[in-house]
Amino acid sequence: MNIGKQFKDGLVSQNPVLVQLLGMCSTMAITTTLFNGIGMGISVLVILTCSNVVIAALRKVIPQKIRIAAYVVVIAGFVTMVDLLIQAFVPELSKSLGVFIPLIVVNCIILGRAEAFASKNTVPAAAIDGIAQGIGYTIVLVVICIIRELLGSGTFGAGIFGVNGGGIRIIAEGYPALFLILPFGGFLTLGCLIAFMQWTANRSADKARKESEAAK
Amino acid sequence: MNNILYAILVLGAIGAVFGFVLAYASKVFAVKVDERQEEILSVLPGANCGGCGFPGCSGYAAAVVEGRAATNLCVAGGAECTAKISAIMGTESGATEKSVAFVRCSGMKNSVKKYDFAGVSDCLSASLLPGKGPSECTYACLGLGSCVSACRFDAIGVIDGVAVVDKEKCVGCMACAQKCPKNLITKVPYDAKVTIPCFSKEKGPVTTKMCSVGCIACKLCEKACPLDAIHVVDNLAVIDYAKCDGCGACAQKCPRKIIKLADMAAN
Amino acid sequence: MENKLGTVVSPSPHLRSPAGTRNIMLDVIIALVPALAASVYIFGFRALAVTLVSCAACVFFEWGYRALMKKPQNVGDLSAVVTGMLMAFCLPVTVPYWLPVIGAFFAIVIVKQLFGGIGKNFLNPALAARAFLFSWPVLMTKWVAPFSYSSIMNIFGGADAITSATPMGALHAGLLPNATVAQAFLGEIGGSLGEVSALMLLLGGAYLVFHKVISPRIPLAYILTVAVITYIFPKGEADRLSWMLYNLFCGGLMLGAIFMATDYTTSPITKLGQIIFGIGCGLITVLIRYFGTYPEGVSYAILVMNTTVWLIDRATLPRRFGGKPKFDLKGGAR
Amino acid sequence: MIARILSISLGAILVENFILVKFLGICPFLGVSKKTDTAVGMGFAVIFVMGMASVFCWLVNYLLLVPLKLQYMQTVAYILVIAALVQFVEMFLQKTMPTLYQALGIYLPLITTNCAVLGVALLNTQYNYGLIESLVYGVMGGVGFTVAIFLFASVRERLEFADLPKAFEGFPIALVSAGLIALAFMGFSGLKIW
Amino acid sequence: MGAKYFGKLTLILFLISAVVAALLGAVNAITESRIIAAKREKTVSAMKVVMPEASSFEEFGYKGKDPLVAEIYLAKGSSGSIGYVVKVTPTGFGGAIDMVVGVSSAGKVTGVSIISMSETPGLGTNALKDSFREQFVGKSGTQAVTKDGGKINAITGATVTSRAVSKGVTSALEAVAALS
Amino acid sequence: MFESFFGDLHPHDFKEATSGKASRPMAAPPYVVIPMSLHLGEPCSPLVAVGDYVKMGQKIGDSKAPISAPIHASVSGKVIAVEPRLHPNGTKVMSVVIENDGLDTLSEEVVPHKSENLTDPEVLCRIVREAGIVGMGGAVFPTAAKISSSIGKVDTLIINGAECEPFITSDHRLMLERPEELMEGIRILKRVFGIPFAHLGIEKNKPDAISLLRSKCGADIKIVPLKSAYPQGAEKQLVYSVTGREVPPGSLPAAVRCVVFNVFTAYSVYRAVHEGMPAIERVVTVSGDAISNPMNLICRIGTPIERLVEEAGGFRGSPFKLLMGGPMMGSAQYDLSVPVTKGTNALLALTSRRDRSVKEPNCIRCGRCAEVCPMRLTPMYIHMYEERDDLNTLEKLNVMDCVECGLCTYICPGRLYLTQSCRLGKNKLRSAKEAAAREAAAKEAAAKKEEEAIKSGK
Ligand SMILES: Cc1cc2nc3c(=O)[nH]c(=O)nc-3n(C[C@H](O)[C@H](O)[C@H](O)COP(=O)(O)O)c2cc1C
Ligand SMILES: Cc1cc2nc3c(=O)[nH]c(=O)nc-3n(C[C@H](O)[C@H](O)[C@H](O)COP(=O)(O)O)c2cc1C
Ligand SMILES: Cc1cc2nc3c(=O)[nH]c(=O)nc-3n(C[C@H](O)[C@H](O)[C@H](O)COP(=O)(O)O)c2cc1C
Ligand SMILES: Cc1cc2nc3c(=O)[nH]c(=O)nc-3n(C[C@H](O)[C@H](O)[C@H](O)CO)c2cc1C
Ligand code: SF4
Ligand code: SF4
Ligand code: SF4
Ligand code: SF4
Ligand code: FES
Repeated sequence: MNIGKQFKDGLVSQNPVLVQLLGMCSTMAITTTLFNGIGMGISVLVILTCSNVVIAALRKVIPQKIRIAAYVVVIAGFVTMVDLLIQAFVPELSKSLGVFIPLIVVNCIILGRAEAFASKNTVPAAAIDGIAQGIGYTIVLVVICIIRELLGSGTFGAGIFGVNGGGIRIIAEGYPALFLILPFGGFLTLGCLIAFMQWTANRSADKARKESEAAK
Repeated sequence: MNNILYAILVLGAIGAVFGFVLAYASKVFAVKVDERQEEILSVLPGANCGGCGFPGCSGYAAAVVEGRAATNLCVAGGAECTAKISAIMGTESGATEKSVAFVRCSGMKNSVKKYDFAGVSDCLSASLLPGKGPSECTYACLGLGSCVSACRFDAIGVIDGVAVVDKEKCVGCMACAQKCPKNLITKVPYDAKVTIPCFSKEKGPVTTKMCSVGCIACKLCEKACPLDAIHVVDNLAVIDYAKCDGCGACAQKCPRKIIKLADMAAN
Repeated sequence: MENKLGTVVSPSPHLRSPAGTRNIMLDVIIALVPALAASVYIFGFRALAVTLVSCAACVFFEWGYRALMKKPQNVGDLSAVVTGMLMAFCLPVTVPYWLPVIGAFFAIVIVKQLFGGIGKNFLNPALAARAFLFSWPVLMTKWVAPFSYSSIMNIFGGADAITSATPMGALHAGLLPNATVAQAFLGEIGGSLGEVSALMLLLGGAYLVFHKVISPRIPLAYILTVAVITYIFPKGEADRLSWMLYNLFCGGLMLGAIFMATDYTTSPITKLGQIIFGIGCGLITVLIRYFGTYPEGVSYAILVMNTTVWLIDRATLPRRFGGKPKFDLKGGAR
Repeated sequence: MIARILSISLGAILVENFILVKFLGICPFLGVSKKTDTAVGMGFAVIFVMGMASVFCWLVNYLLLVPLKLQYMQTVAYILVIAALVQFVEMFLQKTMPTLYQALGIYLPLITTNCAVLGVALLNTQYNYGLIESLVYGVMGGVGFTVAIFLFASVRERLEFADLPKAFEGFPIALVSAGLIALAFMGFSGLKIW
Repeated sequence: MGAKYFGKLTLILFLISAVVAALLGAVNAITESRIIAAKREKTVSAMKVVMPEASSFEEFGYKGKDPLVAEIYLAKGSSGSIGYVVKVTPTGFGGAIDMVVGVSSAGKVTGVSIISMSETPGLGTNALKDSFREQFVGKSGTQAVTKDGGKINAITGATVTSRAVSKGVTSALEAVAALS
Repeated sequence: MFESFFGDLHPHDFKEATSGKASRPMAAPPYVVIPMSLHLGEPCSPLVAVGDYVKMGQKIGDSKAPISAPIHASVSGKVIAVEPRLHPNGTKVMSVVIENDGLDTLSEEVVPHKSENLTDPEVLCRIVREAGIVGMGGAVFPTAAKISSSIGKVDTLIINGAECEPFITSDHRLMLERPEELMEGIRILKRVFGIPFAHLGIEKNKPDAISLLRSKCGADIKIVPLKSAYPQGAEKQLVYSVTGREVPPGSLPAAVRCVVFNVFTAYSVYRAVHEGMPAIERVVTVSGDAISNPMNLICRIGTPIERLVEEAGGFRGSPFKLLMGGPMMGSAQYDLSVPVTKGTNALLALTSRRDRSVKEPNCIRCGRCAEVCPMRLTPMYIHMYEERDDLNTLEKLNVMDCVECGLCTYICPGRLYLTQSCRLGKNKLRSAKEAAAREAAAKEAAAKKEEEAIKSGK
């Protein structure tokens, strides 16, 4: 087991959003405020880790044919628990994430990791995988949220701080590009983010190649 | 507490029912599938993300087994996954001797130019022009790089008007050769020590007029070779790599100095 | 060594028609001038200023993007100027000058050049930019009455003129506007900068058709569809004919049908396809005007139909010469 | 009733399109849209499953969960129903109707983890739809998905000829295009006929 | 692979489901009351905003036909009933708007508060602002935006939302009027 | 020079430079180069050797292949070389070079066919074949082969006097200067096919030819004025304009019971029958803005084109392109030594002023190419899919139908090389098909071998 590599995978090389392109719906639908992003990110992190652990623990018991059904029940169980807890203790978050909390069940990241990793690895490894992937997810979510909230609403951290939880206003009202918090903006922001990532990857690959050629 | 009991009963019942149904279905509707498909499915991430362009992991697995898809399409699984799939499909390149592409021309800069041309920058297109292209030698490389765009490994480039293969990068897929309208690109062993970059089948005097580095079919090389590895066929010297040991006798004798030795070419 | 003749060899044909991309774009610009003149007459010089800013920004971004990406320059084809003019034409005259600049960035960089530039984009850049500029709905819906805004000072002044209702707002509510049909036709109404004078737009359209820059198929199919539906189903208590006429002359229908639905890159190339495209635009326009939240549907109708162009073209490839009719009763589809 | 059905349909297809407005089912939308033929296949499979899921989940909800006051278990129950249903249908088709399976079945596994399916079940409950309404909403939501993915696939086919910056090749340009299509579809927002 | 296989699959899925259900039941038992309380708290605090003098609210059956009206509460002050609070759900730009309207015994609006809305942020959500909502205080009768000939100044660029809120207030006033 | 409005189907025709001038017979050159391939099909083998003396009209090359036509000496004199020489198609072709003795001694073979039964198709076919007549409209398909393959299958005889390509007026001049002979040639063809009357299609931009021929023709030849629209003279389009019948893709006009001959072909038939003269001469339009004195020249087959340029006063300015044939379908030349062939209807020299190609062609999807394509193809899609080697789609786009008329390229404002894309597409599709056929044959052969091996093993 290589914790470093697992984290690197989760954060960069196998990042669930930017590289594996999983869990697109919530990534685009709810990333309109930092508050949403952090809430969603943490929820997914918790659920992913818990379900990874349970599935890894049960991996020898569950027969192939009812694998999906079984995983789904486990995941859905955790999702519902988190949902109920959020409803009870952070009702504002529940309000703004709406149907996307129960939809974490079908967030491809969770089932994907269950199938790809947890069902083949030990409990501790699965736990670390869950945390690494969850953090990778959360970070990307937060980045998208910050961009969209800033350019779309002109604020930072609405719902977390500021007067009446209105966030810190950075762009005066009437000037932000409203559409960035609409579906259109979700697609556009994520598209540009992935393009940016590919660009940096290409550039570093180019650099590496040039260096190796120069070395020759 | 009743509430929890109901919950257990209801969800448990649903679970049990579906467990039974699925067990039943899996028996009644069992269909034989290629074992490799199952195997591939098991190494795929199972994310069903569709990134491969196929409907889900099993769709992709089936496509690979049926030979409809390459082994490296899974975005989520990455290189690791590709390696495993290749292993299952047994497509790893065997230990055959490596061969690379080689362009049999030293280029238009050495040969007489007939005319300037305008139009699509594409070798096939130019080869369809009157006179089969702007070079006096109708066998010459057109240098428009149709082969270059065919290469997926960035292994071939046009330098000074003639296509040149970088044999370190070349994997010998010969995609470039298919594109060359002049059929200039051929396979040579990776460690070929002697090469002849000419493809002119014109008679000697004609070639002499057209090109300063063309084979004139004088047969001096043929006579010089101690191993009977070089022959002039159709007015063109051709090396038999099975016999050639790279002694370079032919190159020394060639009056036009067109036979290239590997260590010379490196300079 | 060169041959003695020194002629150039190229595949046939060896003649090219005089009309290159630049001439065509120049013709479109010429065709847009009457509408621009009308706009300056109706809304004052600010209309001209907005248009110039928009064009300049489009040209700048077109040039800048290609320079930055080290691609061959082709600002010379003037298509960016057309985009700039058309984008300005669907903004209210009151917009602050930074708005068309943002619009130009969106139109040229994101909608057009990102996909490879002229001929490659799948959405109409000017319209997509207009749709995007509704990110600032307040600025995008500040309308002024005709002739209320004609002092030369307004070029620099802010947009403080009184907001006024546009005829589209009235039509949206099922009422007839309080301008006469003639006023609507000539352009003495409120609305976006370049859309108000149906007469001038039709003049421009006639010029384009006469010069064979556009074929009349799309505009006719589009306008006729709207005319027929609005005539058959008038809204409110309006009488059919005037309801239809207001629907044709108010709002962006003429501008959209003549100059935007006909954009080469984002409309079908087959004859049948162009007719289908025009009818589709007409249907969606009326759908949005009648039942949507927005009073005007032209821009969205064209954008939605833009996304179907590839499908339409593929489904309506012309019957090959000497080929069987596409649908003959015996043979079925070809 | 007919007006109601029409209004639900219009809403699900144009106004509140599952993909372009509601953001449900994006993964298959992005994944299976490289070719129009596969996109349509996927679309039909989604229509089918969304319709089935709507009905079955409605039954489970109103016959089991509501009487026993177990609504909080909706998510778990629904997803279990959907997962099992999809798997069952897949096996069933593969055995009994291989041709249909070739056309539809191969898309099915992808659908279990599709937000649109669970989403439609949850939304049916949230909107208090009756059985028929649920069915209509499910099927029409699927039609909306199909329309979106079909248009998107055709745009992506055209994109094959575009001249893109290297960094935008692949998913980024697909996302930008999807965004632009969503922008075009904003024209339908709030459309109300019936 | 026979009965045993069936039994195994059935049992395992049953067990997993049952365990999950049990856990869920437990979590639900813990959170249920809090969730209800949280929801109620939100409504009550909104009601407090629109009718600050009231000390308690009593559910009051609504028998009218107006679909916009969801619930009516009788507001009780120190000296008995001082008016009503009406929960209305008009439809705005992005869907239903949940709001409460306080109506004094005299049939005048004492306040308007929005519990939840899904309007466009930065546009429709401006209806949450005091400056907009306070326009209704003290009004009675039919409310409409100036564009439609009323007295309410619509939020710029969000006429639809403004209309919806006005309609909600009107419905609330009518519902109360129908009570007495 | 005034050019027509763009978007017009009819390129400005530039014909006025030569249409009003009488054709000028040109003195035979000091030597002629006669390639052994002056027709579509198998090349001929030379029948003479270096040093032989040949007479004018003597057969010097022939082939046994069914699709071929014999070749005759166009001057009298000594054969000075039999070797590959540059042909206008850009390859080296076996040619007979004759030094002209200036006497034009007629061969004994050249005698009028008076006595023979001229309505017998077989007789006529023989005469036409022996005279080496090929399609003079440009396709150079052996006319005898065309006649014998169409006999009995056609009910409409169409004579092609459209001459739709810009600049060219050689057919036009022929019609004005040799109307009687032309009519007689048409009548011979008509009789052979047993058709009561023939159609002669002429573009309306030649009103003088139309009225002259109208006044001369009897009831048996119908003059059909045609819209001046390129490519009105293309076989399928002509058949459609005259009869309203569409020739199905991949078929010849005989499929719709029509047969088409160029006017010069008909005239050549007349000469072969009534004078016994084989095809050794033709009218060539020498024109273009880089030619000092544009004119029509009657010249011998085998005359090097440099003589034609000289005859027309030499170049004016520097020629940018030298074309054999019209500007739409002709091929660019790079060497003045190539000879006039049987299909050479024009020699054009253009200056760069008319070159409107650009460095970076870019399709703007204007759809004009599809609008003008006479075969109703979509050249812009063909271009796109050709670039990506998508042969399946190319086939669906019917690329094989393209007649390479060049109109799409002419009209394209983005300046794409669309016709070239079609050519490439056709080329690729053809080679793919050939490869597939070869593979299939190889497979079959292998299977057979295996079978045999099994059999013999048993
Ligand atoms: C998306 C959208 C597009 C619009 N397009 C136009 C338009 O093209 N022409 C126009 O005159 N008004 C247009 N309007 C502006 C409306 O007509 C504006 O809201 C107007 O003030 C409505 O009239 P009312 O105030 O009487 O409702 C548009 C508004 C929106 C939201
Ligand atoms: C992206 C977008 C979001 C919108 N959101 C709202 C909204 O939340 N509330 C609203 O009343 N109108 C909304 N509108 C509608 C327009 O602003 C509409 O034109 C306006 O309500 C009527 O124009 P007016 O206010 O100028 O009369 C939105 C428009 C767009 C383009
Ligand atoms: C695009 C195109 C244009 C043509 N234009 C003419 C023309 O103007 N005159 C002509 O006689 N033949 C023209 N032809 C050749 C005819 O199609 C046909 O080959 C000829 O008329 C047959 O007569 P022939 O065999 O006697 O030459 C053209 C062909 C093509 C493909
Ligand atoms: C007839 C015609 C109409 C055009 N309409 C538009 C238009 O509506 N919007 C636009 O951005 N460009 C327009 N253009 C310019 C140009 O074609 C456009 O920028 C392309 O879409 C770029 O690929 C038009 C050009 C022509 C010739
Ligand atoms: S195409 Fe293949 S064979 Fe040719 S150079 Fe590239 S790698 Fe080598
Ligand atoms: S090798 Fe062939 S394909 Fe490559 S540039 Fe030369 S001619 Fe073109
Ligand atoms: S060259 Fe071919 S594709 Fe182009 S117009 Fe002519 S027939 Fe059509
Ligand atoms: S290829 Fe040329 S003529 Fe055809 S659509 Fe493109 S720009 Fe227009
Ligand atoms: S996250 Fe919604 S379909 Fe994948």
